[in-house]
Amino acid sequence: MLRKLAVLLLLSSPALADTAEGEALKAMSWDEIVAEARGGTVNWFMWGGADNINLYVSDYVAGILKRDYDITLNRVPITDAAEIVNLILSEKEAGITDAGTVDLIWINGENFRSMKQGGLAFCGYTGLLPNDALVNWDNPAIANDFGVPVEGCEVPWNTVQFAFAHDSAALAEPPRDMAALIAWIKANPGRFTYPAPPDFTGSAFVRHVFTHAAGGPESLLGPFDQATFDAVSARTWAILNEIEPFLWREGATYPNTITQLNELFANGEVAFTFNYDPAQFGLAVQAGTYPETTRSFGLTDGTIGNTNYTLIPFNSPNKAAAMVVQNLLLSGEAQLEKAKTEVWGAAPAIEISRTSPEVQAGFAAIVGHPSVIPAAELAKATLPELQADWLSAIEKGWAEQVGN
Amino acid sequence: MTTLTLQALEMSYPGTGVAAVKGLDLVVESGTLTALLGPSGSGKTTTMKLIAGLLRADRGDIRLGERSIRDLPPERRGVAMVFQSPLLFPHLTVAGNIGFGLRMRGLAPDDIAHRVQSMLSRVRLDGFGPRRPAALSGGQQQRAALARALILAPDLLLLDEPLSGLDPSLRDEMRGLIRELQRETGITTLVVTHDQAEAVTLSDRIALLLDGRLAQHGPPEDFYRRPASGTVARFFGGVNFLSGQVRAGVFHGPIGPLQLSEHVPDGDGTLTIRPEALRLGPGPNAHMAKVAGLTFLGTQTRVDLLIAGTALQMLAAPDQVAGLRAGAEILVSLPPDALWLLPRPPA
Amino acid sequence: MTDRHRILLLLAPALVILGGLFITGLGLTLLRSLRYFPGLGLTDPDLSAYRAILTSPGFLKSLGLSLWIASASTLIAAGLALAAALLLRQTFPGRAVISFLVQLNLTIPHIVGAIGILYLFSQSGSFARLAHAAGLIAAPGDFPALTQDPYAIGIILLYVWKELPFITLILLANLQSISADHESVARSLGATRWQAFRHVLLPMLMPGLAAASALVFAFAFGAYEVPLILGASAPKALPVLAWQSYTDTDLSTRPEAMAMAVLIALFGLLLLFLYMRILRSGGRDAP
Amino acid sequence: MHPRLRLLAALALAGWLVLPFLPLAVWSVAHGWRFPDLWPRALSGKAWGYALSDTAGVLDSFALTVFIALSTTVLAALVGIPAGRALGLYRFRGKGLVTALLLAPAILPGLAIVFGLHGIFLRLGLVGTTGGVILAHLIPVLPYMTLVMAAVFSAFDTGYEDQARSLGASPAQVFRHVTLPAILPGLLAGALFAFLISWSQYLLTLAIGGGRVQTLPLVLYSFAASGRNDITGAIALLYILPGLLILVVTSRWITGRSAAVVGTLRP
Repeated sequence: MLRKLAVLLLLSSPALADTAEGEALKAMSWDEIVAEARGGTVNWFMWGGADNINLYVSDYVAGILKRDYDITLNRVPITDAAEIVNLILSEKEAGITDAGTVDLIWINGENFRSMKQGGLAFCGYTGLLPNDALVNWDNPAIANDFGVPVEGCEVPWNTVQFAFAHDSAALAEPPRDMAALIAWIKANPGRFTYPAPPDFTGSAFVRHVFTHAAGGPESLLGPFDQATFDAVSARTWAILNEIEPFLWREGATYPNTITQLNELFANGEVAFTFNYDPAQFGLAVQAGTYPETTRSFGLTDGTIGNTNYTLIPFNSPNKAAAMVVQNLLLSGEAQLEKAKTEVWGAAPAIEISRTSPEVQAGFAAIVGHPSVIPAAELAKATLPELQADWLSAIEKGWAEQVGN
Repeated sequence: MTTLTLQALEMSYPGTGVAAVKGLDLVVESGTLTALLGPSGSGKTTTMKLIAGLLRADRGDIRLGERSIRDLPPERRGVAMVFQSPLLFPHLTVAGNIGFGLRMRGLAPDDIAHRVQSMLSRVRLDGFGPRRPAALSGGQQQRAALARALILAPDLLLLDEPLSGLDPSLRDEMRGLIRELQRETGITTLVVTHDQAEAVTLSDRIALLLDGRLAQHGPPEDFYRRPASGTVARFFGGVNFLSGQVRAGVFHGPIGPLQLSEHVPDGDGTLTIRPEALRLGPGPNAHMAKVAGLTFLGTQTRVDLLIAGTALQMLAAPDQVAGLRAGAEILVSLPPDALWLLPRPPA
Repeated sequence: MTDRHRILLLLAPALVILGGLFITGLGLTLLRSLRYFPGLGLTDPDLSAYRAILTSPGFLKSLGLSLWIASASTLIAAGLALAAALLLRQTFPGRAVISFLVQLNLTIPHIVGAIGILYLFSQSGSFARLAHAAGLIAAPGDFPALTQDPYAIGIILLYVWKELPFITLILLANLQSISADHESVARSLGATRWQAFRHVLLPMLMPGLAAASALVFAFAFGAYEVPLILGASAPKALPVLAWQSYTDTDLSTRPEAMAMAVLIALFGLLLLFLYMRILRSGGRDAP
Repeated sequence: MHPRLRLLAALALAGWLVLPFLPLAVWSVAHGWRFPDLWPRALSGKAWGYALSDTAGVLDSFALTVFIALSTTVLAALVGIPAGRALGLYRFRGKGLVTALLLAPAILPGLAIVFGLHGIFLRLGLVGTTGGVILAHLIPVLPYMTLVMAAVFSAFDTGYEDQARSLGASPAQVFRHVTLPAILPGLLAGALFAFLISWSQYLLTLAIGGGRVQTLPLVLYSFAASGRNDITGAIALLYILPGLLILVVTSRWITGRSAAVVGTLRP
């Protein structure tokens, strides 16, 4: 009875363009793949908290897909990619190998590691995308996602680098390196805090302290090393516990999410916020959330940069169409569009020098938002992202030693 | 023992602008069982709630004995009320219900239990104490409600239509119980009813309320024999009214002269006679009447008469009028002591 | 067709849907909480997931927090609802407006109310700003932490806001069926206004109040989105903790999530049992 | 109660009920509203423009949420009317157990069953489908519909149906012309609550919809969680609109007796 009912309900849902068979696709030419993709629907699960980004995807990207490829792009807003990783995991566990819910995810870091390790990603196809030629796979920051080799399992979308923001009207000259920041925190009680890991951004802040405690990133590169971790983490927890009494609410509690920290910053409760994507500062000023006088900065001892990607799950029933979406996202025109300040201000994941002269001219003509530190400026001091195993250890250690 | 006095009592419901009680004066003698009788809308329930303190009077005074209770809260008036439906508290046992008022006064539980026990037997509910009200019959519930009020030995007991919710067979029993308990305790009791038969059989005195005013107050017989007005007479089933003049102790009306038994001053007036007071055959004030119709009512037969063109009604025992047919001419007498000249309204 | 067949036929669709989905869902949760998970190669049921959560301070703190949220919300909401129902029973100008607002509240999803409460009571919210304007505080941090706070004040405020009207409506419906004369009788039997309320009206309202409170308690104990928005980072309300364990990318925490769900279900069944008892004992005056 | 005290209490109650809507309404038109400003720096229609735009997907979510709630209500009525009839008109062995089973999903938190339900629906291929979400919503909705209909039928005299049959009406005609009009007020009250319960589901939709069935509460939370208070305010107001409309049209069904009939409605 139940099964019958289920079948009935299924029949009423729109027919799926079945291109679930990934291996068959890999044997095709790009033109054949595009032909397969026509009429398909792509369910793209992505963080949905910024109206500008949503509109870029739903207006610009979806518009081209519909017009040129007859592909329907269904943007599915989510708050936490981990839940989607879990969903795909559940699907795999339930034996759903060709009728998954998800066709594309905006992802990186630990979630990518989980997808790759769990065999949940569709891999080995990226070379088929014509615009793959624009990607500099020789750049280790692109070829590795938090130290995990990408290996054709995802396609870069944006490059970002961690930056801090302050209100120049309230604080003219912010501290410029980690030591100065720690000193500033102690001198200005209650004016600083960071989101509790495992919040994505809060965790990134702790990694900056961790790198600072290690005296630089050199000893932390490569696979996880327990002895190094024990030594460095002890110093890290000492620093974090030392500043705890000088934090917001005297460190008795931490914000849950970066959103809460942003809220504290917007209302002048703390002096700094930070983000992995400095373009967010400009978007927040445009939305009226942050004051116009918001400015952003990096640290002279460097901030962590990384890349975020789009990924096709192994059980996506619309892989061909999802590949077409990925190819479009990589195009010089699409990367230029989202780099525009009023659209998003996101830094490109492709080599601009490999794009057409018009696109190059377009990139050259972009005037940055005054609140967003130019990527080139930040790039002067870059720290590599640690491998995902370090991340897990740091987050676990923080919960036990600092956030208890 | 306590006399209840209502003085120029007035009350109108907010927003209606119409007075429900219009300057009511009434003295209920101590120790009597008085029926407050009236048709629906006459203001009797309002009057009772005013006495109980559930409504506030606009004007006038309410006194129990010498003390004015007009402005006292209900619980300090010494007035207990039994409502039309038993309204036993469903969350309490029968004993809990009966002991409720004593508990509110803070009596010791032992004392309450003792008094409740004796009260239960007085209303013939022995053994029903631990039960829930829902397990009782309608009559038993009404008795429990009566016991709940009586146990407080109030200065004044108010009963709102105590018989109307009961089956005819239970009414006699309840009526008897009320009379008996009232006589035993001597509590001044006011029974509100719309049923004149109930008022007559139950009470020592009747206060008839019409349109928010006291129409007549006295022993039940008076309402039959000496109604204060045509309306009172009609309320008690009076049907025969004759208009005319009184001259030297004789009433001159449409059916001819009628000798009166009492001296009445000369002047215009309306005469009434109960239908059951008319007699067949010769006697004082005898007149020829034509039988217009006969209706068998069971224990009585109604005879519609025409005397000199004027319709009169007579009630007679069925065998008395057994041979009578419509159209027959008979002799009917109107005994002088049954004739009552309605009081003339003050000019 | 006999009555028995007719009854069976009438009930069949509801029993198939609720039985099929609800019981099977509950059963599956139970199996997995016992670590019976053939998909992951777990075929020997054991109680280790229960041992793990019952010995973990995080779980016990969350359980305690959820119990605290449910108890405090229910008590405060029930008390205020009783007052509101007694108020709305009277006639006064503007009563219709308030009755409308009470009903309106019933239609508002919890998540909307939770966001409204957040904007009102957060440290940079409306009240904090009023306090600043009144010169009571200098900075948001001076305002007491009423949302995302360890005592779950924000969550309780939301439930008081949302469930007060719910209980009020149930009480008003009950009041309609309770004759006002019961109070009059009590007054005429010598009960003061307070005694009439305490010994007559309140006991008669009690079954309805208890039934509504049980529903509110169950909801406040098991709701997810309200503590998600208004709760502190630690400890988390039990449903939030369970959902996070369930959606953890580490599948090995799933049996623990399932075990939490089973404990929540057991608690719900206990409340259901109490609720049915209240309904039965309340007789005709119960809702 | 003293009239002035009563007025004060009434004002406090009304204020408390209205209060949470005020910041939502102001935020929806605010551009830049930071501590300690009591009023936004500037007013803007941007949030509303976004929420009401064709491509933002908010309106699609709105329509989807209405569709799911209406479908759930209709299904619940189709299943709940017969079940309510059985419970309201007959006494039978095991009635207590059946009632408990029908009542359980209303009392047990959604979280208690959502994991197991997720597992079942995954296997049935229902996760991520609108049909799956509707089926899942039936679980919390059906108890209310059934219990309301049981209360309605317990006050219904089947003599009317017998009378109609004896006057030559077919069973279908009897239902259409006799039974339905008699149960209609209760049915509408039940339908109203069924709609609202489905309308406000969050966790079940999140789990069974797999994120792909984006109902309004999910969109709302996604903006609330990213700190866009202006858009959150606009969507929140959109979200309460249908309830408000339904209430204005049907308030007489929620009040008084029908609330007593519903009795076990969801907090």
